[in-house]
Amino acid sequence: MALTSPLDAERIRADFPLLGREVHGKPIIYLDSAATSQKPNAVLDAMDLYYRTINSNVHRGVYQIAEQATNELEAAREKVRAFINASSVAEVIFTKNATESLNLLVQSWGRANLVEGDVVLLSHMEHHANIVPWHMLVAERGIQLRWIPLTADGQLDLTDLDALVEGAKVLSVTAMSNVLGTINSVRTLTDAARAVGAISIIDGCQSVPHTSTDVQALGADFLAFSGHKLLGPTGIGVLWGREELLAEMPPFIGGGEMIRDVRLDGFTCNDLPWKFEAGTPAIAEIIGLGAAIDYLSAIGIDNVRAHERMLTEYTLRTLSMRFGDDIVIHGPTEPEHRGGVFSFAFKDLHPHDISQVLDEHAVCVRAGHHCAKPLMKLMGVGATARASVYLYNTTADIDALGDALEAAGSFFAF
Amino acid sequence: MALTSPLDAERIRADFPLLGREVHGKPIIYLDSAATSQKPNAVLDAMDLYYRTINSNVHRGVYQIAEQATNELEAAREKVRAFINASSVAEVIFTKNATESLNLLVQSWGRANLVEGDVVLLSHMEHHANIVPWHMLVAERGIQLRWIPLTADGQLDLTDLDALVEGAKVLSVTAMSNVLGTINSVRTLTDAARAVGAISIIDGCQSVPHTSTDVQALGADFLAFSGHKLLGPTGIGVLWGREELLAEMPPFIGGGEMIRDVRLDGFTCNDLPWKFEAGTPAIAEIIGLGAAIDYLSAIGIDNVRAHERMLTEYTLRTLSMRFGDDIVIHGPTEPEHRGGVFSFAFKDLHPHDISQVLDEHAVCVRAGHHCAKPLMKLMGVGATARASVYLYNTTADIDALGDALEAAGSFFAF
Amino acid sequence: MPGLEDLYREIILDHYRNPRNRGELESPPAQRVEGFNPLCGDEIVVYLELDDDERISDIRIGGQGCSISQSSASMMSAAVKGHTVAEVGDLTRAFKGMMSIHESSLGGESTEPEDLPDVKLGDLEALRGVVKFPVRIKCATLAWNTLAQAIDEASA
Amino acid sequence: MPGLEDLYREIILDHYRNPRNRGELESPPAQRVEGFNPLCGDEIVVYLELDDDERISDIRIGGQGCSISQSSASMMSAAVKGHTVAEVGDLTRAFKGMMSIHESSLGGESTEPEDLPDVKLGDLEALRGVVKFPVRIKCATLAWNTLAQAIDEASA
Ligand SMILES: Cc1ncc(COP(=O)(O)O)c(C=O)c1O
Ligand SMILES: Cc1ncc(COP(=O)(O)O)c(C=O)c1O
Repeated sequence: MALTSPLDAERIRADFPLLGREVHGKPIIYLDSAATSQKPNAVLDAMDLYYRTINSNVHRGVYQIAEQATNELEAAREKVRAFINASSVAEVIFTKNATESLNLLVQSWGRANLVEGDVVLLSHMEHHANIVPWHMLVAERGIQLRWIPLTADGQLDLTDLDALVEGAKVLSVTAMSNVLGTINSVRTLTDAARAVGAISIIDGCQSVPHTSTDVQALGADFLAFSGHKLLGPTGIGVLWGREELLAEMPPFIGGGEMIRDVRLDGFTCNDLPWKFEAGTPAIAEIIGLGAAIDYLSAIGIDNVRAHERMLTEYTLRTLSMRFGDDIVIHGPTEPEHRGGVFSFAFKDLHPHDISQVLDEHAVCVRAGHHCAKPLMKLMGVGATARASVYLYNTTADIDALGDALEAAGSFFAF
Repeated sequence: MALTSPLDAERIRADFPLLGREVHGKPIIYLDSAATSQKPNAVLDAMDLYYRTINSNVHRGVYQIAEQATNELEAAREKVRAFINASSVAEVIFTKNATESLNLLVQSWGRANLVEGDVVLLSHMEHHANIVPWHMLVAERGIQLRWIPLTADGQLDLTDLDALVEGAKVLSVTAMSNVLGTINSVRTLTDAARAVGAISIIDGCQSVPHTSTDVQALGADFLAFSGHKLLGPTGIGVLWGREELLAEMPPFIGGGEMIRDVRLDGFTCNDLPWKFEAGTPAIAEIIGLGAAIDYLSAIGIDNVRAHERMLTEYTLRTLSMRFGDDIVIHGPTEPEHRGGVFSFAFKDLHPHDISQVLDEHAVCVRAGHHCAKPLMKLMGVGATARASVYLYNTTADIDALGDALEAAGSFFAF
Repeated sequence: MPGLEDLYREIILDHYRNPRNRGELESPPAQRVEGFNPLCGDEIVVYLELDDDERISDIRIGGQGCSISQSSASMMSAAVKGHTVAEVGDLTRAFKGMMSIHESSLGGESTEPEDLPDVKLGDLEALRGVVKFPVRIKCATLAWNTLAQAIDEASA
Repeated sequence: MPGLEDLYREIILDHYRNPRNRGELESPPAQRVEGFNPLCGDEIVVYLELDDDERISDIRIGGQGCSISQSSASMMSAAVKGHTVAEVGDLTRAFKGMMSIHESSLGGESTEPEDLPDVKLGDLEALRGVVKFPVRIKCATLAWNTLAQAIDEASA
């Protein structure tokens, strides 16, 4: 069966300067986009242009470059709004990364609304960013955590969803696993949450960069994601929330920009979204994220998904064909249910050792617990090796991964 | 009297691309470095190089570029350590800006150590970033704020310092006012705090970029500053703290990177400094900050101070000579006691209107409350116009400011 | 490129120098509302009296700020005094419509030109130049937002 | 450029395949301490018995991890068994000295070459190549840090 993609990945690759470099004398094969994506020239140029021509602090300057900087920052907010179909820019809050977005929710909404004994429903496949902030609230408030279990092939086991969600005040789950690649049925989850009056929070770190997101169709109350996995720069994240909820929430970080008035005896908050954006914003990074969204939108996020679906099918097929029982790829077997993230076990090699040999072949994969230690424990492993793809990867990259794995197998052949 | 500077500002200007541009057909005169500084090519190039050659997520990758990225990030931490003479890199925590650094302290140290009625001593010249987080703790905990008053010429009035600090648990003050330019005698303050067993926090936003900082000589427990005012990028700040105190503090933001272990029923924290750095760090921004520090160190921070001292003397003298009673420059009259930040009132013109006319002459100054509304109230104004200088400014810039002010005077002459 | 003359029309400077309806009203009975421009520190205080027909029987303006915010408040006070709440609503929409071009991109409600009430803006027309200086739009609209709040509270 | 052979010496792979002193000791009386490499998930469990002369009378290693962390733990167990706490301290410093080049830049304590105790590292020498792969240094030192903690706790 021929696999087709709507994208011309070769042309796309030319936009990503890092993909043209060599490591250990070989062309780099970057298969770690689930950790962070590469950046197209358009993003780097947008930030560079900002710094070289209009760098200045925003929202307060009357002079021309400060006004331009403010406009570009707010234009980027509008781009994010459109990208996720939020109903207003007031709902788009810039943070430093998805981790801060989730902590903001726990500390602002959580502290204001949760009391001892209240139940928060998470899943066994969550990233530490969606676990540890809740643990902190457990310690502080005595809330309770419940965990949605997984099926053998790494999907959420929703058999007892009704019982699990019963009495919960919050549901907080990832839209796509950064370890298993599993794409979760978000709408089923948010519907169940709403039915019992719980709010729902979606960790969109792995989904927003790779599939189309419509927050109004998602049925969720909040969505968190990071810029650096979305072709954007480091140092920038997003929290989307429904305006009614954001408006009620107390501030998280206090300081300049987020106030309306400050007196010796108190302060009043600024309007949304600025109420949650204290201090000098990550101006260049916000502009860079806007450029990343422009780039992705021009290509079409559905085309990105189609391309990665093709790569997923190719990867699952090729690796099993080449290595048979020597390789175990965790997670769902159907490309339809998963994104382009492949955690695998290979022979009896430790993921670190695999990754070390792969590096000699300029193949970059991640080895470790992927910030999902509870999931590792459930899987009965300490770590996995993980390859992950994005719009700039090709079937040739997967072939190179296969070749490098073969070499690793020989190197450690006892 | 001839004014001399150890710097060749013309040569330095060539390193700053934005300073070569024109606005409204005239060469830009950037006098707003107290809001944010311009960035030298060295900083922009370092970030660009990172993205183009080693962009990858840090601390977890076994492959070469991830290892290089990690090394560069940790090397930048060492540069910051050396720049402020901290005793260990464990004491250097990266945040998104100084505002986050201060909030981290209030929410982590403050919540863990302060109870109802405890006194926190601030000053009347604080930035909102060092006021609002405390107000939030007042609301939550019922702590009490005390305020060090100011003298008529905008210095801290320390006459009653002993009484003010008596019984305080925390002293938190700025090393240099972002409105008045006042350089505070930090050591006097920290000594007084230590004498009563209070911790001291220094807001170094305006001092660290302009004068040499030795945290071991400062006598303080914590220091906060931002990268973007220090020739560095947006999206990066620093919190320095004494290791013993940081080690005792609970985490602020929870997630990846800051953990040692995560289980379904709890987590343990990573070592310092990572315990306070949850989520993917601002990798490019940290590397950019490192490059900024290299640049400043090569020039010599004492030379920067000397240059700005010269400019301060020139500014105070020239503007008074040209405008006599038509101009009032707030703050200390002695260049020795102030940095290169000049808030002024000009005739009866409103700061916005001044700034608007100045912009026509490509002169960029700030107009507003400068995130110091309590100070504005004390000064009996709603806003001031503020010009501020850095190593790349020259006496010619101050002359251009004078010319533009003259034009503003004529334009609004009634 | 817009010049300073587009912004600072003579009539604006006149209202700035000689503000109309400057002062206070005793409150209560008058409604007193403070408005802030959080980014620059401009403050407007509106004192408002509505009579039984929901007509603005008296209005006074306090506060401080730049020529644009103060002259806008002054012109507004002159334009609304003696008018009904409904008429003032139309005037506000018309004024905001004139200003809306950039405000929409900053998250304010934007008003489509077609929906604009057919109202004569008179002196207020002089503020049209402000739209070319987007940072100053908030200066011009501050008084209007504060007035809207005062009317809301007085009618509540 | 360092090659894979510098890292994966034959003797390392041998200890990885055939780990020495693998297992558990009943605790108490043995001291049991877990060590984590927070960044990659490697885990080492050290079971330790000290006799009355502060000598390591028995040691067992549990946990899981990569070839470097496991072989390092295995070699360590062989090298320290039967030795006094003082001798093990010297050995630890010598081993960390060998590894220190990059650890110092990551915030670990660095040991100046001059201060290093004059101790034969034996098989452990095979791990010298790890310093050329800085990310892996933490793998090699995990067992040693865990042992140090176990000794601390056992002597406390
Ligand atoms: C004295 C002072 N403190 C705190 C801040 C806040 O810094 P940032 O906005 O970078 O967080 C600033 C600058 O705006 C400042 O000048
Ligand atoms: C599913 C998921 N959630 C949260 C995060 C945290 O993102 P960040 O480190 O950018 O805050 C990540 C990525 O590391 C992720 O994959």
